[in-house]
Amino acid sequence: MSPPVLEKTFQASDPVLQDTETFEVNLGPQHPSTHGVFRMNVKLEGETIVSLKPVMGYLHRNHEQIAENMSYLGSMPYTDRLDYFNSMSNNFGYALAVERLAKIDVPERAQYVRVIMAELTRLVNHVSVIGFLLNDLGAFFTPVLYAFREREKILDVFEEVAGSRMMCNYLRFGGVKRDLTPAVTERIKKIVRGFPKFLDEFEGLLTRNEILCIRCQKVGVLPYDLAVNAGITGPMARASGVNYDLRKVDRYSIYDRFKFKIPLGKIGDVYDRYLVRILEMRESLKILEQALKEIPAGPVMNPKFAALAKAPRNFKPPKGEAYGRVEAPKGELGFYLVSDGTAQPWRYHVRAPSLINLTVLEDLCLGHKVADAVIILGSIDIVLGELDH
Amino acid sequence: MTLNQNLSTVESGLKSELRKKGIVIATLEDFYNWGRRSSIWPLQFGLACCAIEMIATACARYDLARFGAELFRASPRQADLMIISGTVTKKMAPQVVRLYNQMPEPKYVITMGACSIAGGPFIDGTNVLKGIDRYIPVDVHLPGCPPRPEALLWGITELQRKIDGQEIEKNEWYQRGLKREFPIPEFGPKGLIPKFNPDVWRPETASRRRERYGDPILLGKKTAAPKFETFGDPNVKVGTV
Amino acid sequence: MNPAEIKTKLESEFPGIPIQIVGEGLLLGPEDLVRVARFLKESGEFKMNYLSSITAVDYLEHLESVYHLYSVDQRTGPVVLRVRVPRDNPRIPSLVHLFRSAEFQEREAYDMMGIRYEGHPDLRRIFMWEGFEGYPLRKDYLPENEDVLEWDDVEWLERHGVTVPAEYKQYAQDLKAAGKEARAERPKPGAEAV
Amino acid sequence: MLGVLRGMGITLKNFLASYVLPRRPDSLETGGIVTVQYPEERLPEKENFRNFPFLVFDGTVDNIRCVSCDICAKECPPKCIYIVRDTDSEGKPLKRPKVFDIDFTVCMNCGICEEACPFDAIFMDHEFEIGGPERQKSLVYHRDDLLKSTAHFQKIRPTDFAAIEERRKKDAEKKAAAQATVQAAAQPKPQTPPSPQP
Repeated sequence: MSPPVLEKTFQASDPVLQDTETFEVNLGPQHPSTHGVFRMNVKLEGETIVSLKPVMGYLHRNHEQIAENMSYLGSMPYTDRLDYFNSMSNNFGYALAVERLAKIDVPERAQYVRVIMAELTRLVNHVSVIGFLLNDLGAFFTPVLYAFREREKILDVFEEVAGSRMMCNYLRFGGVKRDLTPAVTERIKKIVRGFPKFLDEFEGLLTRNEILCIRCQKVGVLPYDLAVNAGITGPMARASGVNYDLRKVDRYSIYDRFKFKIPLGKIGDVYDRYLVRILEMRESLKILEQALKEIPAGPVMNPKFAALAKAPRNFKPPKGEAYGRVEAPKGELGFYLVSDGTAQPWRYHVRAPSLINLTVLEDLCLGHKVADAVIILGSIDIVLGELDH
Repeated sequence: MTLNQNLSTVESGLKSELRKKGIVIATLEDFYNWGRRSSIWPLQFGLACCAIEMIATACARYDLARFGAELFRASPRQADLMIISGTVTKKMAPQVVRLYNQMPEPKYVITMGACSIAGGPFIDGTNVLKGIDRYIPVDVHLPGCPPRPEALLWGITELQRKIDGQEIEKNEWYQRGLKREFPIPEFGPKGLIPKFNPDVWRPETASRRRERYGDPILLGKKTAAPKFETFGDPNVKVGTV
Repeated sequence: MNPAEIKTKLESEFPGIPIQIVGEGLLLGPEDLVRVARFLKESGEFKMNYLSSITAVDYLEHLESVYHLYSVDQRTGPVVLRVRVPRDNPRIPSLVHLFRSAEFQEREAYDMMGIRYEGHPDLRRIFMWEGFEGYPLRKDYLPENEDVLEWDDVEWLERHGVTVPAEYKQYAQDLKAAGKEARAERPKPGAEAV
Repeated sequence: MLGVLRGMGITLKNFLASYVLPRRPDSLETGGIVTVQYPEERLPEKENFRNFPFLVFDGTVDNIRCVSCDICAKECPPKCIYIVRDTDSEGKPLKRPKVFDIDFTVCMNCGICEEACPFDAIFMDHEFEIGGPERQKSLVYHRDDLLKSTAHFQKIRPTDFAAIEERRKKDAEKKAAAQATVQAAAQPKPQTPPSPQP
């Protein structure tokens, strides 16, 4: 970008310059506050934003192109790398789409294991996002340290169960890869029991903090109509009062068995988004408690498809199309698959919540100061791997 | 210069003999290297998945600060280590090279994760650069997808070992005619121009992967599209599932 | 509601509209897309006010754009709409003025498949850079071969003071003389494909 | 003002509690996790942790389990495995690999090779201290670098090892029984390898 050229030079006789000129600032792609390699072209009038154009693609890894040349199971580890905070829920969405395509049933215990893992992932995501949001606000690293301390505990569980801290590759079509051992179940129970204490502490640190309130309240207000029209999903939409949670709407997997509430915001500002995430974590803990209590014994893999999981090249779903969507922590994560009856999908499309939630970034930022753009972006909760797929 | 190679003029046997007697001798070089390796300032620069593990490494449990490298600088002008953590895409590669050029000497590069080394699992992607060492030299390659935080710590100790072997007289950044700024690639109609910098990297003569599967792996046999009219049951109930 | 019922509803609303049931979706002509989408969004019966996903699919003979519509208020859906356009001149009216969520997804489909959404306020490439040629998700797209230098690269490198080894230079010159581009190869016939 | 002070109080409490709480890097207490002093101290290894693959041999190095059937190479999502079947002096293919290379610069630790292998020959290792200055020389692992004994496998993953050994024993018994019946019935057929190397 060429530097802005000032047309008239400042003269000593000039009165104090009241009329500032519009100038462009380039935030990113290497910028500590953009959560990765994301770029914003911001036009400023003084410090007020008059136009903001997001520029993405700096992490476009041709996920769809690669998946269309690969066996169905081969794409499973790649979905981990979409939204790398939440590999389990990405797995869940993809497995759901393929199971719908090939009409595979999932045994009871596996459903429970999936729900447990998906909700643990939600905890991981929300807690880290709040940490990063505070980082953007200027609370340098203390909330992130606390958040990552809790995250590590859950990652230990993932590592023990799935084999990797972040890239779990755990779900299989028709079940999950490995059963939960009693030791792991105990560990998860302990984490679930201890988590509310941490949340109380975290909230004590943040929720009533005056600086946080002043910086976040009435900033980046997203009205209900715009949220629906722009296809905003996840905690961001619910902060604006859109009562649309796929766990309640689609009732996929076994979410209809659990009692939990959907927290809704009233105003739709950054503070509401923060609160909705905190409340959602508490609801997730409720689901986890119920699931851990009710989890039945039994197989974790549909015996008909257990052998197919070992030979992905022989897995050829019938011709057809399927659109599977789950409530990922960031919003509605959808997978659109077209099968032509061979071992590779003909079309594989990801409906990435990060990308579509970003549509309203400009609307939210207009009229705010440039420092607010950073926290608005932080509250939208983007992950570049998913945004750019 | 290989790792672990101590080029100090005092014999290491003599040194340890003296140390037993309570005499610690150190050359100026030792001090110099000790200072340098104990305060590596990395660039705060995350690209993809590995960046999260990099943050985890800096957090309480793994605590990068124990190695004197916790001070992540957001500006390349203040950093001397670049941890390339994640996939470098072609759209991002010019910026990475530019950041490298802006870093002051001495500068080191760790490629963290398979993607930044050679494209990793995304090697078949059109927009994925097959290894950042096509444009800039790399000191330590750290494979894994992503490497554990401990692996990153190990990589940093490996880099420290490399720094230990440096000699003031022979340091590259004090030499005349040193070329450590590399031309920044540009966007072309098909990809980056140039595709690689032959000063830094040369392709292998034969790639077994390409011979066998083609490059990239493409739908070798698929030529006919599925006919949608013939499949799918029209009576399928569309509604909430 | 199954596709057949939606089809009859739409036919009674717009007499003479060509609609065909394909799979789980309704195949429309490009010219009917906007009015059907508006009707689905605004009629009290459907209230499909949430456009979840737009996908483009390459079927070799034609390109297809697939829309998944849901209703947030009634919690129903999806209604799947399809529009087919020829490969050489793919033009579909844009839905951005009805659904803001189409904004980035249409740009994505344009970037990856080359479908031009007419009426889109800002139809640029979203992931690849401006000036990139070709559409990477089309089935006939071949990426460049990244291990050989072409003449453009050689010229560029020499302009920037890098000496190019003679054999690379020779190869690039030969390529240019033959009028070829260094594209990726499909696997050899004997080799195993995936 | 009150909220800020309260937050500071919590930070102080955390700071003080770090001296009181049981100090373990894998503690489950709120705020109980402390730093693992990595090169000296290590986190308890998770049995299922997967990093890079290795090849198993029974007893001696010659006795590789891998029969070079090429299944893992085909199933590998990023195609980082390269196998060439060994031949004897007359050029007859043998049931073991001559070349077995894994490109660690492409491998993504997904573990699909381990799942797909029908001969229990390839498993995921726990070793993560891998790296080097040269990507081709130090990061493409060849057959001899990858070979590790069953004892190593037993050490890192005792549960899986026990299950797999039991299954292998049963399979061997079944096979022996089947062979016995076949031998009793007629001349044994020469076995064909599962899939010939292209």
